Amino acid sequence: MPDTKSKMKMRKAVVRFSGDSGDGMQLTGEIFSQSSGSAGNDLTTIPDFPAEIRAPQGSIGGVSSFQIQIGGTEIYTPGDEVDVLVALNPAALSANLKFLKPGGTVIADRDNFKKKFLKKANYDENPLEDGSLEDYQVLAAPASSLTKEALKNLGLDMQSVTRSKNMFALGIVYHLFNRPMEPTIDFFEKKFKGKPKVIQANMRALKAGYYFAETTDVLPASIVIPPADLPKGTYRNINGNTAIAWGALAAAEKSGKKLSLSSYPITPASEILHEIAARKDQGAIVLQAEDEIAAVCAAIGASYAGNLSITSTSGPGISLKTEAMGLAVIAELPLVIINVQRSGPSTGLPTKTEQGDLAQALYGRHGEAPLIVMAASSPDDCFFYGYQACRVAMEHMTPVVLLSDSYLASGKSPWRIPSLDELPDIQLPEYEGEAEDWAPYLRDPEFLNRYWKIPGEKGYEHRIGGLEKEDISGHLTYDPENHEKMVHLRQEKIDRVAKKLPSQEITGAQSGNLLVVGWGSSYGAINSAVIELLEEGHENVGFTNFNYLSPLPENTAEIFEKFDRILVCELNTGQFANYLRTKLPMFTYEQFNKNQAQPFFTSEIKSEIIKILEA
Amino acid sequence: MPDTKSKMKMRKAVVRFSGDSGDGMQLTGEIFSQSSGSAGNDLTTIPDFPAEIRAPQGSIGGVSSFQIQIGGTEIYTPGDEVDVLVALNPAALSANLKFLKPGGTVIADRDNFKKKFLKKANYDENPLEDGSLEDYQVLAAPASSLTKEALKNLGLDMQSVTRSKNMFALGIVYHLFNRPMEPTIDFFEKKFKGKPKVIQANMRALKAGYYFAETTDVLPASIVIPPADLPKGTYRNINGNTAIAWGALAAAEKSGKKLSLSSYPITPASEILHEIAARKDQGAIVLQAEDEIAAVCAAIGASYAGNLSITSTSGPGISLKTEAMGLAVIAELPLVIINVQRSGPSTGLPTKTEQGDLAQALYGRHGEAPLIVMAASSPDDCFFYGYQACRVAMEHMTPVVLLSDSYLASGKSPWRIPSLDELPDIQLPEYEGEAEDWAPYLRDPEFLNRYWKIPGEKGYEHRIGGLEKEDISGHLTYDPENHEKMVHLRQEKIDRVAKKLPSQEITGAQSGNLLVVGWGSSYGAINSAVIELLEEGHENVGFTNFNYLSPLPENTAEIFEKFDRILVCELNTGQFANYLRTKLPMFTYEQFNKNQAQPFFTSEIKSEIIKILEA
Amino acid sequence: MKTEKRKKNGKPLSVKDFKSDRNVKWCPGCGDYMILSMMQKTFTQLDHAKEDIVCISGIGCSSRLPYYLNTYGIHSIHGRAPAVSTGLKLANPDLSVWVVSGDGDSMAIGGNHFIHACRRNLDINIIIFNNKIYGMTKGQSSPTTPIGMKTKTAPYGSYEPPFNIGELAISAGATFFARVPDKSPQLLGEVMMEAYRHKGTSVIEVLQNCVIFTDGIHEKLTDRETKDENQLVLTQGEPMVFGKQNEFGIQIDGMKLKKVRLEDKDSANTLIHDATEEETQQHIALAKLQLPDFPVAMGIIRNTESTSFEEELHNIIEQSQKKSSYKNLQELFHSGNTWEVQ
Amino acid sequence: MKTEKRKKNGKPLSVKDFKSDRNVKWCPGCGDYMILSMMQKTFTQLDHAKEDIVCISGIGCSSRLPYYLNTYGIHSIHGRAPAVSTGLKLANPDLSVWVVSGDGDSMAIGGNHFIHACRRNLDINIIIFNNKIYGMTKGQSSPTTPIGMKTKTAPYGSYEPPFNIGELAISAGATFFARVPDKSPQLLGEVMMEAYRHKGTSVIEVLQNCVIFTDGIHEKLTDRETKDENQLVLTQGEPMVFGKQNEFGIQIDGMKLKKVRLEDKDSANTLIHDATEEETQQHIALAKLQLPDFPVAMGIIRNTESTSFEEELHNIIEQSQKKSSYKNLQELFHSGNTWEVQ
Ligand SMILES: Cc1ncc(C[n+]2csc(CCOP(=O)(O)OP(=O)(O)O)c2C)c(N)n1
Ligand SMILES: Cc1ncc(C[n+]2csc(CCOP(=O)(O)OP(=O)(O)O)c2C)c(N)n1
Ligand code: SF4
Ligand code: SF4
Ligand SMILES: [Mg+2]
Ligand SMILES: [Mg+2]
Repeated sequence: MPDTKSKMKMRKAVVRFSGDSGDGMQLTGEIFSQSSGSAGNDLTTIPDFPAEIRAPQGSIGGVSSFQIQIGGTEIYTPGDEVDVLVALNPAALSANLKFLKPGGTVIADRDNFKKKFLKKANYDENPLEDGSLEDYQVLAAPASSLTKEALKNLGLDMQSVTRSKNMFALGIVYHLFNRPMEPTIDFFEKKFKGKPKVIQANMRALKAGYYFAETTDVLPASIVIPPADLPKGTYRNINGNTAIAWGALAAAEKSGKKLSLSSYPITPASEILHEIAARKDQGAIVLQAEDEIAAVCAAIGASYAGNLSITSTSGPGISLKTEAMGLAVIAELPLVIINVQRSGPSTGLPTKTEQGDLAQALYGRHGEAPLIVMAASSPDDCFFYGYQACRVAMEHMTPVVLLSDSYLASGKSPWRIPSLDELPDIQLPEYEGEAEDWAPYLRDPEFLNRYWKIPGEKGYEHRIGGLEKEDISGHLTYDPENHEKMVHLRQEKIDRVAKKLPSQEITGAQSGNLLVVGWGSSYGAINSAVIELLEEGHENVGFTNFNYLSPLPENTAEIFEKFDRILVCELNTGQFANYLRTKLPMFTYEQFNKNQAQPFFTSEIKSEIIKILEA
Repeated sequence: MPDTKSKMKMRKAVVRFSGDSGDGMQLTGEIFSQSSGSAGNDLTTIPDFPAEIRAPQGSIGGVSSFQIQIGGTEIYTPGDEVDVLVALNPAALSANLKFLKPGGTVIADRDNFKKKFLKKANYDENPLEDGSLEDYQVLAAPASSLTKEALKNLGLDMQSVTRSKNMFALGIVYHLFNRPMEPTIDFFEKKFKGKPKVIQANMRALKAGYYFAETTDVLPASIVIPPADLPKGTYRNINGNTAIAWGALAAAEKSGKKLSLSSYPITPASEILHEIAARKDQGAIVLQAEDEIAAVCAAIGASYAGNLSITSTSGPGISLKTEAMGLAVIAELPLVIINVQRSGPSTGLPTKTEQGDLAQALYGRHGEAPLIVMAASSPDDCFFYGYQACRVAMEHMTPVVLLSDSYLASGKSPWRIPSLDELPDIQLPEYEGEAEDWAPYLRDPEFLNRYWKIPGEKGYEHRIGGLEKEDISGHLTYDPENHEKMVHLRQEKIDRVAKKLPSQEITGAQSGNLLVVGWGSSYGAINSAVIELLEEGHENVGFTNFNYLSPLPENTAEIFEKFDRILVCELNTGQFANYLRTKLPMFTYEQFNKNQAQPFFTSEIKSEIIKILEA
Repeated sequence: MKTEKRKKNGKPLSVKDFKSDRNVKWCPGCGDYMILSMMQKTFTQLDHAKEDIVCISGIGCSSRLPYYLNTYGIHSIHGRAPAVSTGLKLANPDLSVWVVSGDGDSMAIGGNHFIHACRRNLDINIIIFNNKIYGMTKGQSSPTTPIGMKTKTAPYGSYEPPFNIGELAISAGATFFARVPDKSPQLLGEVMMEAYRHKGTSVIEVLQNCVIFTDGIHEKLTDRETKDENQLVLTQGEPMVFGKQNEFGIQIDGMKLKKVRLEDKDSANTLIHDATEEETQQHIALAKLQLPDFPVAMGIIRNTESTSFEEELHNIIEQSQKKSSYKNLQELFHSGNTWEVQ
Repeated sequence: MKTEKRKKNGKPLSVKDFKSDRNVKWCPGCGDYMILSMMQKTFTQLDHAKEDIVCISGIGCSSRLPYYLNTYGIHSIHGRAPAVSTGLKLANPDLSVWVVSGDGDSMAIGGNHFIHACRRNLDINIIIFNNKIYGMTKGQSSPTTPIGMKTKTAPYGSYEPPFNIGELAISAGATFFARVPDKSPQLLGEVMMEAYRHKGTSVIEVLQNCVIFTDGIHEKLTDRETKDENQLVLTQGEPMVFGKQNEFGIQIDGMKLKKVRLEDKDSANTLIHDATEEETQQHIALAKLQLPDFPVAMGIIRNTESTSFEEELHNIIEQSQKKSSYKNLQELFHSGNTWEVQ
């Protein structure tokens, strides 16, 4: 291809595809992600679609968007501000212009900016023509008509033709980013196998867009993002829900256990259930329970039966599981409870994100019922923490709450596919003594976990339940001292897990003025902010992000001591900060909180840090 | 009656009645409480009966006990150590001797200390005869045979005769404490109206015991407890559960609202449901729901309908109510949730006490779902806090969690019966503007509560629900800023309730070395301990007990500042201490915790305080 | 009493009075629209005033309905609408209470509250939008999803035997059960009005089309071509006949029902529908008729008389108030053993 | 396969093998003792080895049972035993799973799990100890408490219509339902054994006497004097007759049952019991027979064939494994679009 434009090198760029719900923006975005991954870029993506199942066409409520940040450097968020906005109709422009950087590029389908649609988007005038976009670079392409032209004679129905304009837009973006079209055309051939017309349509539209961009002069320069320096291996894009599901499947395989999942559907956790339901083809045993209580109880049954047993849900579902989680704690059964947090309280904002369920994970049960709490911090590391949650649950005979959230669940990032060998070993709590010496609550002397004896094992028949029990024998008892012992023992068992956890690490300054603290999914935004600040010369700032919350890593206090000030950033009113105040009350914690049901922006964190540093 | 014994004046004394479950020890204890109340003593009582519905006769597991502390001074607990132990059989002696003070008095039914029963209590020898009780004063009365004698010719069946020996034992205790028998005989006449034989039997047995004690020389001196200096008024004994039920009935009457109770039975909260179910005769609307979820949901329905609506349960039930409590928070409906805490986790020790559900009350819901948390501190003040919980819920349009516990629920203390006039006014959140200006989430500018408009009011039709809503209009919205506003607003509404709460007060030193902090039902033991310490010259110690936990009273920090050290005592692993660390992180909190599923002993608290003072 | 007063004072209400100011956000073509519209229409005919109507829902596409209805209403939590309405109706029996729910909401998570509402026989009206799928959460199986159907949670086809809502409701004690397709607005209106008139728990199953996830699932029943043969529309006191020319009838055969092609001689044996019959067997048998061997019964299958739960409760309250030893709270407080401290 | 292996290796088991070392703590005279003892007896006859038996309960007096049975067992939480057992049985279909529950545990808080267990038809055995009261919490009404009975929560007499457990179970899909008084140990043993043999959810309602709170509540049915007249003991393939001299019989009358005094001529019309009949009407009608107009049906009322839920699921797992595009996890992980970073 002759190269007629000048090239502009950028370290990273943010692209947002937007259009009507029927315009296929999610697929368009996915294809662009794949092509970016193949090009060696690091990336993070996030979809943004209407809460309604099907919103009215052309309305602002019906806009569906997909945002991606790609980079020749490591990418931790889908980006605050957008460099390139694709807007297939006026509603999409209206809803998304606020995200565009000054000077950023708009790629619009001029054909759709007609009266009817302008009105639905509350435009009196056509923004492509009234000068209101003069701070941006605008490529108003006749996407619909050129697509129609390109697809004529194919014998496709009108609707299919119209729908293909998303590929025209993608073609423009490909040209803008100097992307080869071949891998994508290969992809069309795979995806639409047996439907040659559809393959043709997509391909022609893509090419038409590409060549249109090439021949137009509106875009001043094409952008080159060099490949990022990522570890070697095979990669794919993955979202947090799939990654957790796969992590659990991997843990089952590695431990030689069958996987049982019992769940009830709920946004944004349902996809874990969908994925594992489809993974019956890998031997997964799945129950769609009648409600969340049944789900967690069935999971307890499956755990007692000796399977790796998990249950996945979101806030309202967790609230319902509370009672049974207490049973798993006192019975000391391995169980993974996945909470893909959404914005609360109550039904709240069910499609939006928040880190609002930490306190509940820590304290939500009646009585003293300690368990493990951990949190994933990126879509791809959901795989690892999904795996870890299963591992810790089984090795330590304890329920584990794994916190993810809406942002991680639907966002995607590249995941290096590990081989099973790479994953940490899972040492099941096997009893090795004589059958006569065994008892249901006999414990490992080091980690205090009991052993996992399951129905079918002769000579180990035993009963468990929710009543207080004598240590070792497991017999019911009202003895006051025994209860005190058991309360402490159950806590101590959790605390000792810390011995196995990796040390908490710091990015940036290893000691100094300010330690920024995050947990779970706030990682991306804070990490980006701190890296940028370091690059800008703020050498005094360190960042540490917690994945293990209960227990905390053993060196937590050690790290905190090295800094003058500690700033805890989280998407709630300060639940982790409060937890730290109870665990390590000798430090003072400052807070930066956001309760907008959406993730942190890197810029917000940056300016908060600067404010503190300059204060 | 000729007075043949010397009299010993005591400020307070502890009596424990014990026998087989069938021996009527609870009734015996109740009658003694009433007579003590009538004698002007202050008192606190506690029953202690088997977890089984009916344990085998004569077994240690089947012992039923009733403990009472009476005093000529204010009495805050049923007492640590027992002065007088009534033991009607060997099992009762075996189970209860550990509570008896050195030198204390044992009153035993000699007739029951025969082979069969000795064996059931694991005695090889008869302890009344083998010298093992030589450190105590023992009155081994032939209670069964003398009762039989006294009741002969009455024409009662053997079982009824045998059962009357409890009144014989009570007669001995009456003589020991110089109690008049007449009021009790009057009571028999009232209670057993229409059953003259039963009246006779009880009376004769009581008198027989009394005169037996008078003519025996074994008891060295009879005890006189002067009347306590209590506020004037009419008193009765009341347990915590009845007191809460009556508090709610009073709040309904005072506010002019109907009372709706929706509950599901659970130990130790069931009695609140029983009492209000019987109070249909006062117009109470009661639903025994199919489960705790239905109970709280029905309560939400009743609240929306405009009734004073409450739901009562214990730990496992609260765990189930979690989700719906979040709905009440976001919908901003008045609702009282009573948690009569029992010992956890899970089914735990269902008949035993603990303060283990505070953290759950504060943080147990998904998302940010703040509500009011308060706790009663004595059986009788359960009335006031029951009333207050209803008042605050209605005045501030918010769910209120009222924490009681097994200890308060079954313990009794004298309650001065108030007139309705004495109770604080309840100002319902009445909207006073124009109908056109009203909106579902329009708020009181001072306290931020919305107004309570109910079905049937024309022109105020509106919908509420669990989705996030725009302030004032109540319309659903995903707007990020609105969510942030609402999160803060819901918290601020709770915080502002503090403006209406009484100031937190200190017993003992108003400033100084050590402030002992308690909450809820630990009040009695800590208060007794601190009073004794003050009397013993430890002038530097103050005590403050919290009934209002969320929000904390406004002057909390002010109080804490006045002391060098703060010691938080509670029946859990430190939930209130941790909460204080999050709310007032500038102070250092030491902890004294007990996890034995039983209340603090005064002596434990005392020695802990002394240890700290001397350290 | 109250009802009459209201009727007299109020001016006649129109459908517009029951439209809220919120935009209806269901998918274009969704069967929910028709149900909403028939509720609005029905409400104009009630004896209750607008402000005495309360609509309570759980969570789901269907459960969004209260927002679109200008009455009092609660959009509660998933599965709990019957429980919420129980508390509300007991608290104020004068209200007309309508529960709106989905097949997932009422048969999965809400199953317990549903059967207990039926058992208690509270005077409420429960409308279940049965699209045989979880619409709102995008296509998972529900307890009414037919065997073999592929869903997001049953990617290899559903293998769970579904509930028959009518059978479950009647066995749990429901005194009124009706079934109507969303495509039969007139029947729906009639049934709603009867449910309103019926004292006790009324359950209406609406066969509702979800254009996104189960489009056409009720087609065989609602299609113009096939509906006469596939629907057995029941009318009180009328014989159970169906087919384009009413050429088929339902008769009994032991304790089962059989479908017969009517010849003159056996039309005498054709069952006459009696929804008011105490015994449940026949109603259950009707509720269970299924394609392809039988037509599906529509209309009011069961409609029996009995005291409502709230009446029972409020009667007891009244009785016990009359007989109580305590005239008021003070007497209660002072009952039993008290003493004076001077 | 597994079962046979075990049977061969093991020595015959005795009741003692199934007694745990814990003291049984029910009230002296409680009906629960007999149920425990019949379970222990039945377990000696199973094809399953002792270590392959699991007993799961909720909370209540009845639910203490697993502690007294020397098998694997879970004393779970109130109402949830069917849910726990669903997870367990799916995880390991080779186990013999017995759920023990009370009328409160399974009909009140556990109602939803109960009906869903019946619907799914998991191969488990659910024994409900129906003493028509909450025993453990000391005497509150349960959903089977008869109208008029005074309880702690119904001090003026119960006014809630009770559930009929059999009717609810069968309508929810139960393929096996039996009813037995605790005072008929032999019948109980037989029924337990049949429940064990039956593939799918088996529900056994035991009419259990609580000596403390409902003593004598089943007396009319169990009393020597009256039991022949008041019990209709059903036997597969036998006519439904009862009375001291079998002088009464059950016949049909439309879709209802009627009780007749047998004269020679009409004994031909007496119904023959067929528990294996697919249709539910007759079984429901039998389950609903009540005093004083009818005797109460005892024994196995329903016992029909169908695939169990765990079989269905594990079949699908097997099928989908065979047909899967991914031989193993690595293939799954590498499916779709991947790229290499060198
Ligand atoms: C406790 C809880 N669990 C799960 C959900 C998620 N959820 C919302 S609606 C729904 C199912 C809706 O299905 P249905 O009742 O059939 O209504 P439809 O959308 O089909 O009208 C589910 C599972 C929830 N909101 N709350
Ligand atoms: C969540 C929860 N709610 C309430 C209770 C209290 N509770 C324990 S057993 C029981 C009822 C028992 O009745 P039933 O099932 O009939 O058994 P029975 O004791 O009569 O055998 C109740 C309400 C509990 N343990 N957990
Ligand atoms: S998803 Fe289905 S049920 Fe929900 S609104 Fe759309 S069409 Fe209606
Ligand atoms: S209370 Fe009743 S059911 Fe419970 S053990 Fe005693 S007799 Fe049995
Ligand atoms: Mg549905
Ligand atoms: Mg019972």
